[in-house]
Amino acid sequence: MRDVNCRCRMKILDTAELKAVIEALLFAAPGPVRLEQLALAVEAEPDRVKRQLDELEKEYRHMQRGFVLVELADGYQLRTRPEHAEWVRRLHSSRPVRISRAALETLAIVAYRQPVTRADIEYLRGVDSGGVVKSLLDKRLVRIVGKMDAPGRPLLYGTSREFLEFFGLRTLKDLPTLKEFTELTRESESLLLDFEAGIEEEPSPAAPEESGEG
Amino acid sequence: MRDVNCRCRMKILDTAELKAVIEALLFAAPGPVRLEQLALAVEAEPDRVKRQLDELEKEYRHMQRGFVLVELADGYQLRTRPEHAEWVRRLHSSRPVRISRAALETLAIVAYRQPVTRADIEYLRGVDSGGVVKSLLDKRLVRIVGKMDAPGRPLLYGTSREFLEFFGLRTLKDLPTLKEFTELTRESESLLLDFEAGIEEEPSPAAPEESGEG
Amino acid sequence: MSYEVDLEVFKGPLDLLLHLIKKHEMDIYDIPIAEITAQYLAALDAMKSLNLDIAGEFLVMASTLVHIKSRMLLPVEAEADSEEEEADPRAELVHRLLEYQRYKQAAVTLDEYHILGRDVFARSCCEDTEESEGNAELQPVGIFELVEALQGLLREAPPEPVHEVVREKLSVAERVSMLLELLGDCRSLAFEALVSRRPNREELVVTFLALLELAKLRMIRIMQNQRCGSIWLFPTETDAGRELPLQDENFGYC
Repeated sequence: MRDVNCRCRMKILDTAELKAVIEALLFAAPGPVRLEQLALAVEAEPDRVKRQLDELEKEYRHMQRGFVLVELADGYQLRTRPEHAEWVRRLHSSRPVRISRAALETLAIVAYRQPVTRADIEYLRGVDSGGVVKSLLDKRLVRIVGKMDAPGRPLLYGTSREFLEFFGLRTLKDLPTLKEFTELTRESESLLLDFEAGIEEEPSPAAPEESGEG
Repeated sequence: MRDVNCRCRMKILDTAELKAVIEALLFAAPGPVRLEQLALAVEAEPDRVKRQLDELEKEYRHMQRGFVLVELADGYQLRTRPEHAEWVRRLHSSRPVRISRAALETLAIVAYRQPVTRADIEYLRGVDSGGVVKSLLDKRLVRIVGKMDAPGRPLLYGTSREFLEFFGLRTLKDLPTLKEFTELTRESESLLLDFEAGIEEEPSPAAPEESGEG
Repeated sequence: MSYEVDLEVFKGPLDLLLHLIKKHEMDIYDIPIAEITAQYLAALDAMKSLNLDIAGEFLVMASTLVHIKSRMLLPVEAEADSEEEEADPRAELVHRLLEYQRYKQAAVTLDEYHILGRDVFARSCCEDTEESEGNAELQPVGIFELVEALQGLLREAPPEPVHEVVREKLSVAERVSMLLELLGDCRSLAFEALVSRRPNREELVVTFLALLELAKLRMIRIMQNQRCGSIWLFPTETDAGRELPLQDENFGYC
């Protein structure tokens, strides 16, 4: 961390700047913030902070702004106006989202170990993956390729044509072999080789019903 | 879904409201938003939207507000002011980002010389850099952009979109040219010529065979 | 110790060399190789006396310096008369030092940027909201990211059992209520997560009996996806008496 970040004594904020800092804190906070937390963070009396919160609240309400300040059970929070909900929703649905880490992990497991059950995925990821699998199915990146011949007959998942398109692959054979990634560390090398054992051959898209896993 | 969400025709926004809605969209978006996405969401011409973005940008900058509008590789985003960093950090739940000098050096090399192999990085830094590269990959600041067409087919690294976001850059061109850093005499410049070949042009984000990302 | 260099600070031999060159005001284009070698070796000695581990790179550089020094001592060969400059054994080292210096300074410049999460902050509420945006279009990603994700995953997998349970006497009833509590807010649970890291026989037996009780009460479903595979528990829907057919639709999603 640079020097500038280490100054431990902080100046006392004048009123206008106090308001700006409070706005910044509310803006960056992941959830509602209590008055006391704010006061502690800005080193000002709660009363003074409260006055600025009221100012901000009024300002947002009267000026035409994109958000308002609401007081909730566990503190203050900036929120978009209910009148704007429809536009916000539109943006959310039109905006291509970044694929989540969870989805990427799940896709990777499905791609390299297909056909694979949800339990396999969860074992490897260590967390419940129902939601992710479902969303990948919805996006058609993953498809059901059959059922396992085992108690409960769990579904088997594999990758879809859309998966290939999404990653710009012609066929599953174009998936880079995991070995190609082993140069980074010795340690990951052994992990990857373990993992890959058994799928050395082309990961065959779906051999449902009979496939008892590698 | 309730009825209210289904109205498909939306009113045309007057200028003041357009600005407020754009503010709301920027506020609610989980990441940078492109001009076109905003225009699509508010059903207005990009030009009109751009004008309001400029207005907002000026407003935030001149009025004492808690955040500013920045333009990044992936669009526009609201961010707190650097002057407020210390206060925000105090309240912020997650640990502040720290980046080591080794990581910065490696990032600089990747940014200016991409696509680059790990061996290149290690030659330039004079130290083993596997660990740093791995951690930068984990943080997604660096990505694998392909493999070099050479014996051993070593992986090639480049910077990611997250790299630009991390440093608040619109494009790699916004990085100062390396030359600005040294006062080189004319003779020494010729010494450096072979090193510089290829980076004098805009550091182009790698177009190797297996290009990731668009 | 005459070396009041902050040894921790040096990121490598090039860094140390640059420091020495600057400190002793040497001309980087005409490095007095004997002197720099002496300084460099003295610095390594200082490190040794502080019991610092000296990374191999530092030693390699030491031998490089010694090698250059010995070559400088050789008489200039006749064949080199046309291009004396090229024959300078220090040339490559100078290249590397200058190059390194540029990136070192570029790193300093990067450090001065307003870094997200350190100097400036964006809204932090909305990370990974992907689940809620069921049909949103996805941004394209490269295939390498897929493999990177996998690699990261493998580094941690398979997961360690998370519950360390301490108890003196085990009763099946207690186990049952404990399991119910554990299952309360998950949609599924691995059997391994129910027992401590090195379960003894008693613990295993009691846990198993508790599971059977719960299954009999139809409060959980027990599944195993392959012989010898891990055992998974799924709490059933709240009304415990109802029979739940094992339909596929039931298997996965809520």
